[in-house]
Amino acid sequence: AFKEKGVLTPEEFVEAGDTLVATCPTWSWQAGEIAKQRPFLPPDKQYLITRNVPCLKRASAVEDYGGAVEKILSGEGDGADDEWLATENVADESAETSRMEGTDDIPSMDTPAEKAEPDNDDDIPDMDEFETNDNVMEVDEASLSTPYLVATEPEENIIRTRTYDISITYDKFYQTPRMWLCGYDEMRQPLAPAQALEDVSHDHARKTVTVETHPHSSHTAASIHPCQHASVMMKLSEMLTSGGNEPRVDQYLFLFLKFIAVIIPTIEYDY
Amino acid sequence: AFKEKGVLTPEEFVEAGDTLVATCPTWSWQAGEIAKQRPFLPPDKQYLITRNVPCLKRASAVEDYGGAVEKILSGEGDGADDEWLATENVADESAETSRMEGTDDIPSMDTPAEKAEPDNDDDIPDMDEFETNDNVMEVDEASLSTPYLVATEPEENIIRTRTYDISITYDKFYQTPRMWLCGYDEMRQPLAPAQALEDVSHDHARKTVTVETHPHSSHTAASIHPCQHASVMMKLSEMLTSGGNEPRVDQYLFLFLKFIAVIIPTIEYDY
Amino acid sequence: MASTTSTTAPGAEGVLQFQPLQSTVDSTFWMELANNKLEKYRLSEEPCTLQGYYTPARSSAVSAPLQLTSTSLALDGDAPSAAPGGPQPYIAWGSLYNVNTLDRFKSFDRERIMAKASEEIWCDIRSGAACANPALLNRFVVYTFADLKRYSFYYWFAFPALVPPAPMRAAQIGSLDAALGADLAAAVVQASESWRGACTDATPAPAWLVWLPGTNRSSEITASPLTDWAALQERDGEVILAFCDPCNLPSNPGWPLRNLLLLAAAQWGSRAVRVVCAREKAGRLDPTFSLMVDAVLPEVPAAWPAAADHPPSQEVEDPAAVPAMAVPKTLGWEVNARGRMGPRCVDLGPTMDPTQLATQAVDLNLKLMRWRVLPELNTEMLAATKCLLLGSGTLGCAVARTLQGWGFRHITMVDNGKVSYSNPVRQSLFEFEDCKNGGRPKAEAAAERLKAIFPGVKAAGEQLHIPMPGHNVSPQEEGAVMRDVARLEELVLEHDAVFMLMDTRESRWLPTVLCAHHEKIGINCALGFDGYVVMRHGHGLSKSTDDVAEGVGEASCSSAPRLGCYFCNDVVAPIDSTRDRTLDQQCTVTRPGLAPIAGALAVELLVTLLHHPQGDKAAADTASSEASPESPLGLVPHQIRGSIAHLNQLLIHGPAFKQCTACSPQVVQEWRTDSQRLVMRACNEPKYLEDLTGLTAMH
Amino acid sequence: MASTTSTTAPGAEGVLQFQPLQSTVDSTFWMELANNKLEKYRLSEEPCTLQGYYTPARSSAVSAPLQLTSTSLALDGDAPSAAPGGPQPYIAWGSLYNVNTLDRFKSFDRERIMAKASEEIWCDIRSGAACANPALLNRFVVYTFADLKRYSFYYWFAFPALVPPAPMRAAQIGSLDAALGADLAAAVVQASESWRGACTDATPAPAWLVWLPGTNRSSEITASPLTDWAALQERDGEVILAFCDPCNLPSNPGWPLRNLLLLAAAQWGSRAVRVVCAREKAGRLDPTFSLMVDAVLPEVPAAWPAAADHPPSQEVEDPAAVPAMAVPKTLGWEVNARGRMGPRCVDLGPTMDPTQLATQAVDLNLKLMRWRVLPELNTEMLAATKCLLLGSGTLGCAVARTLQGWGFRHITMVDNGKVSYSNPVRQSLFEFEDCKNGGRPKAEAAAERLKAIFPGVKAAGEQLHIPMPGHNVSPQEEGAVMRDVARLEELVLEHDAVFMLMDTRESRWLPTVLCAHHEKIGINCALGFDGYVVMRHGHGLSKSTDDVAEGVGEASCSSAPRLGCYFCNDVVAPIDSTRDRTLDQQCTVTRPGLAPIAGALAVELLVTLLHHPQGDKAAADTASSEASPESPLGLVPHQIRGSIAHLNQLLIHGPAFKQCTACSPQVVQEWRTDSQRLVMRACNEPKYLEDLTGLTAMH
Ligand SMILES: [Zn+2]
Ligand SMILES: [Zn+2]
Repeated sequence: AFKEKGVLTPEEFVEAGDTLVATCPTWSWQAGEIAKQRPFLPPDKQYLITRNVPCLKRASAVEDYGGAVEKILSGEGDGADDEWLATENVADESAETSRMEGTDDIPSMDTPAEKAEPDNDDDIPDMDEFETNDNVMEVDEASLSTPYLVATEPEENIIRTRTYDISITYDKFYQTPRMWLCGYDEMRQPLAPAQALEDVSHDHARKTVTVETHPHSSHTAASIHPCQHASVMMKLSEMLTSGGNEPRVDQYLFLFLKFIAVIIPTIEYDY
Repeated sequence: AFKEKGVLTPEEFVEAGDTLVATCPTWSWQAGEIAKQRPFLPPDKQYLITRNVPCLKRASAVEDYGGAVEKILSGEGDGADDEWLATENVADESAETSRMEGTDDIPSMDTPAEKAEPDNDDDIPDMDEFETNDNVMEVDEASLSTPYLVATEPEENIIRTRTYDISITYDKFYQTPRMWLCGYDEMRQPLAPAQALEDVSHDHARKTVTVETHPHSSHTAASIHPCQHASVMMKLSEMLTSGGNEPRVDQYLFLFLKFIAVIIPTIEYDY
Repeated sequence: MASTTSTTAPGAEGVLQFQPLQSTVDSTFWMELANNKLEKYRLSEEPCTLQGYYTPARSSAVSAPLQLTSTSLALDGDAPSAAPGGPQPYIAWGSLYNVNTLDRFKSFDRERIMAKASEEIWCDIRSGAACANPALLNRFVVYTFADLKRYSFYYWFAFPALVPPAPMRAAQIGSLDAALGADLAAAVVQASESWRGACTDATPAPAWLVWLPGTNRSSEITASPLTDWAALQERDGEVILAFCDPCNLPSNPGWPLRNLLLLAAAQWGSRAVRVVCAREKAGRLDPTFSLMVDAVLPEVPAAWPAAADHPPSQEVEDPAAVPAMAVPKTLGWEVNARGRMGPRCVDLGPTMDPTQLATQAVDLNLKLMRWRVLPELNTEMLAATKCLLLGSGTLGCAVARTLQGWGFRHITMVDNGKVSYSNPVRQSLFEFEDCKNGGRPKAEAAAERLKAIFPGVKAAGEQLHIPMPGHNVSPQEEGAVMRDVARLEELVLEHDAVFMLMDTRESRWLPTVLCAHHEKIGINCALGFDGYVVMRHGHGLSKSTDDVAEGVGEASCSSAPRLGCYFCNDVVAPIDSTRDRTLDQQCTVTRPGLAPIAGALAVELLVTLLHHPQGDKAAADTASSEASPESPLGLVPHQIRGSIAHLNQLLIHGPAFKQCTACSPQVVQEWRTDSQRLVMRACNEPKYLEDLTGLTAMH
Repeated sequence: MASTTSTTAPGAEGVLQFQPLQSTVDSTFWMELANNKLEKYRLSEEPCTLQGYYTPARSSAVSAPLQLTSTSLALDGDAPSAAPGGPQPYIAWGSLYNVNTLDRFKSFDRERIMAKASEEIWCDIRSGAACANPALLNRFVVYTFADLKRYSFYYWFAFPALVPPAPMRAAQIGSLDAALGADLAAAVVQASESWRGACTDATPAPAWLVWLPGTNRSSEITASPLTDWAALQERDGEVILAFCDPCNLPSNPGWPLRNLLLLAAAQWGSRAVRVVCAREKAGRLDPTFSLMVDAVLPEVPAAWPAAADHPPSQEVEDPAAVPAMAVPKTLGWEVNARGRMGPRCVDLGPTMDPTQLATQAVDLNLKLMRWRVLPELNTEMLAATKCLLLGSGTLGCAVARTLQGWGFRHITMVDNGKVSYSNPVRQSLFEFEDCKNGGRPKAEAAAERLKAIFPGVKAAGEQLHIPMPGHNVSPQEEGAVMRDVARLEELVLEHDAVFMLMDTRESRWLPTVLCAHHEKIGINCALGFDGYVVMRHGHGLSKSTDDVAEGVGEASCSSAPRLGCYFCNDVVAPIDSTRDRTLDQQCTVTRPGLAPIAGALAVELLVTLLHHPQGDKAAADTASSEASPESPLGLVPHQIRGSIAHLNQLLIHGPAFKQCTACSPQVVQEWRTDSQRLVMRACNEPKYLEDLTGLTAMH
């Protein structure tokens, strides 16, 4: 039903996942918590994960991707395949202005994140008092000294290099894949789920991000709500078809990740 | 404030109660449960009670009293004092037809009452099994034999002679007396509060009867809701005045009981 | 009431018959007993002293009972609880035997306690103690079992009367004023009142003497205690016995006179005595209501009864308890509520059990609505109407709560989801606790909350996935899906009204088909961001007639055209939710005030419809029907569309659409022919429903 | 991203600098640790074995961390949890020391566990075990404290690196293909991939050898285990050391190479070795991203280190734990989140603590409304607006619930009553339990329920009697009544909007006066049997200007006339409820759907008003304003009157009435002059308010 409705059966999900894993070995199948296994999927192929995916800058810095997708979703677009590719170029051009737009929203999103830091909580001891004067590492000339996390980006961006563990589950209700984001800051401290919203395209994608309990574990994570996935995938399938390519179920996840890449433009996972 | 608004202060309530008790000794002051005493009333004069008041037939048999009162309440009446007395005559004339009307309602009111009888409850042993063949009393010619509860009414009415314990409390919110009915059937078994509604004038009075916890004890009883009392008492006071009699606070309860007698026409308490 | 002015005795020298006392137990007494049992007696079965209260008869209609109230168990002091102002009630002293189990109650040795009481009375008569304190003659016993789980109380009273050697007889019985003349009667009453008023004891003595001057009638009539008997015999005049008579009858005295006359016969050796049975009107002794009895007494020899005559040991199990003294035969067990020999039971559950209290209060509240405003309101019908709520989210919660307010008693909640943290602030049946650990299943949590709100509701919750057209079903899943279909059909059949309160359009399709097939009332409710639609589906397609074959659309032969369903406006089959964003956008956002409004309107629409003479075949009311709606509750429109932003409500109506993909005869016919084929093809074949109904041809 | 094609070493023979490993701990690990702590470890502080996972660097942007997940603690078997399909991650073995208190964590003897780990590594190097299983070189340690009340976890990792006798140096560093040429580099990568694929162990070895054929370059390049070192030395060609390099930097190898090079120096006696730092792109070893390092190693004598050089006992507290063998100095404690030496702390409260979860979820839900539909929505403003609800019955409950739905965070409930058995089916904040034992105070029970629904709300409940005009106050009561007045005024002052939701008309008078005086938003809601009125009061009378003196009625100079209050339509003062039966009938009956509708509309009216640019001075919208309401949320009418029976809603407006007994300048002025006199006279003198406002003159 990929072609007609943009949806997948569980079997098709497994097929597409196998193709993804074979092609991009950074993705792997996970069993997840035994108690949360879904019977309609093989026990060792419950969901897909790729870890430690870098995200060098916030989505607000590369806005606005959303317009083009919005057009497609709303059926206003002409459906040409290159419109999809165009969004990546559009983004860079508009980066300057959107950065300004985007920042309006960021403070409110940061609020829960700040709370997550222990320093703000009176009850939790200040981490200062734990720090030692033991400079063992610093006298070792063979250790790369701090800040040792050097990226290839200009100085001001280094501090914001986050990493994500990205997983894809199967949503039985919507019959589509569903993407989950679990982030870490540059010092590998976990991000509050709402902070992940900073890495989601402002205008379009936040509309569909929710924070929910991951279906295969007990913790909460930001998730792209799948309610629009089927219609978008159907559009993509139509575009492929009109471009002369027959959409194949096993390639569903590649197209899906291509679509998600518009929503989370700065997270550089493989597909 | 009796004249102007039909209400009483707590002090006036005590004064009126003392007059009632002195005039009709079947009424007496009660202290009630210590924990529930109201501070604005003397500890030994919390509420008034008269017990074992007979009620020979159901109100449905003497309907419809309500019309006249309704007229007065709604201000349609001409306010003449004799209109009040007239209701008692009206009642007898319309007794035949209203009995038929009234019975429509009685089954639904009986439902909770029937439930109250242990025979309907599987879990409670049938009282049959307790009955003995010990005929001691029946061989005693000096004992009036059963059914020994002989009333002066014709045969068919005997079985329905109920008795009531009637109490009058002071309602601080409405600043009026409030009447409570606690009934027993002819075998002195307590009535369910809702059964008391059968002894309340159908058309008018049920509108104001509620079942609530008696303010000076822990059990529930039927009560005439006081929300209309003040306005009715004010009307009565006006009628007295227009008849040349100055209404006196200490006679408040007599007028009040006169008014209540319209609502519960078949309960023959003293006043 | 008719007053008795005079009555002749039932034949000269007829046997004097006494009206037995009746017990009346206030619920406050049982409450106090329950408290004492829990906090004081615990497992003890030791007898307790009781004080019972009684008065003279005050009404010709009813006798005065022996009453127990909460103060009857108060052991600290013998003053009754009556406050200043009125006359004090008379006290009878009793013994309470409370047993621990129903079995012990059943096998209770009641004759033993009767024997004990009668021995005490007989001793008091013989010793003269009863003369000094006549209240001792009125001893009573009661044994009880308190079932504190059910607030049920079992009990049996006895008012012991000692049987004299031969019956007492009455030479004359009549009203006091008839017997003495009005003046003398008034004077007797006056003297008795004065004596009672002068009584310095905490409680007045229940029997006394009245001395009538003999030759010199000008002397004052006086009243005095029983102990004056001998002294008064010396004076010129007549000594009359008087007692507080709880009996209301014109030709009989009450029970307390029995032991009193035995005292007169046994102690004073009287063979004839005149007795005033003192009764009241309006709280004062009344000469017309009170009786005068000329009693003829048997001889009571000093040695009576012989121990051999009435050996108490016959009736006493425990030989150690055999009294030292011979005691007359005794009787006095009270009859039960049916007038037979047996104990009584009072069930205070309805006034004490919170669940029953709640049921009564809620019922009464609804009846008040009928009585005060809306005589046509049929609360019983609402209570009996079974409602199925498909969807337990914002709308499901709002609808269920309003149903409870109307007194619906059968509510089944269906949902497939779990309570999430964002739910409780908008879904009024859930709380924070329900969200923890992944969330409770919504339907189950909602049903449980309905019961927590009102224990009298029959609420059930069911986790069920509703198959949806356009949502593919693989061959492996087919079995499970068809089980869901079967369960949904069962649920629809078991209920009278089906509320469609889901958040997707296509999940309403199957319930719509089922309502049309089973002729159930379908109420549909859908929300946008600030607008809502509440509608009722047209009535179902009867199985008995050939509605289906003929097709029932706009051209139906019924008086009004059959009304449309939720899908009747569509020209495409329900496939996926993205096609209709206005009211069914998935993971939609709505203004928080919307669901309570739409949910309440949906229920009000059902209630109004149920009261319409045509029921679900009622024609659609419009705003112009306002003047005289057929339902006593108001308009029954087909659809209500409203907006919070514009604050308006429009009443819209539309007939059933012949090519409707849900309620049309073709679809219902196909369901009746092969429901599995219908569902499977609808799920898996995008164009199937449109082909089936002929919609395709119209494109 | 920009790829590094070639980089020269940082000066010939520069000190080789290794990028330290970073720990990354999945929240599933902490959950598992918390579970184990509760169910297995309890108070034990015995170390546990961990398996950490790492991969080659896969991105030039970030290094690959050592990752712990829920399976890291699984002791049953050493297979990592990765499922079939992808390459297995590499495993590093660690020791977990979980302590019981924060104090023990602070004073933890971390050097002891470091010494233990380094001794094991050194033994494994010296014994050759590390050659056979190079994973042993990557041992790590971590000590933790789990604060399970707060879901906070304190931890400090160390990745022990043994310090060689002299620094290792790099002769050359560059990308593999730059160093070997593209073809050879590709062949090296190919050989390594094959060798890894052929590995039959559960997990691949993290270090291996690559043999490059010497003279006969046509021989195949092969990869083989470290144990082949000696054998390969015999062959013609070059033996290159390779390892899985988690470092992403173009000029540095990662930490695991340190101990591996020490092994080469100490065991093989190597003084120079070429190393492939194997890294991946898209999941496969990549010749461009991988590095080639020409390392120069110090000499490691067989006797090194001398026990005297680095006596481990210096760092080990317990003499019994002193290793038998001399061990090199070790380092490797990880820096904290600030880049300093110190432990880390992770607070999972926000993702684990249900209260924080709920707050996040609810906030996000509201923001979704803003993002998706209504960009103008100011959720922060709503959260900061404090609402006072006078009356906690059907309307109070409905209003409070809808306020919660909109994200209001400050809600104060006021009522004077207790929950009765008939309440919960209509009053949506109460349950059956609240009715027992005479009923809980309504305000308190309602506030508690609001918190049970959403713990983030600041809800309070207050039992308060609101003095009412026409309800007599005796001199003795005056003190208590004025205390109530003072408390009510305090409450009004503390809040921004006041909802009047009582069931009597006259109880709304004092709050109306207070709202006018303090310029608070007043929202009024009243029910009939099937009709409702929802209205906002006109804005208050400013204290700073002379509004009051001038009188602000219809003829106000403001752009729109000030709107009326609930009493503005009356020509009599509120005295008792029997005068207005339509909407204020006491002990009234209403259709159950009414309160949810009116309550929801009242809140929606407030929310819309709060978003209006003029706030509570907004002119009254009418149905004709529909086209372009000034508030982004829609119309802000003055009054909404609706009927369930007629299913209509009318928008009505009326200006403030100059002689209004509640909101007129005369009344507010009198309040400001002497509030006690105003209240007392209003309560006790029937005509007072009418005289004060001049109403009397109009009669
Ligand atoms: Zn239809
Ligand atoms: Zn006003």
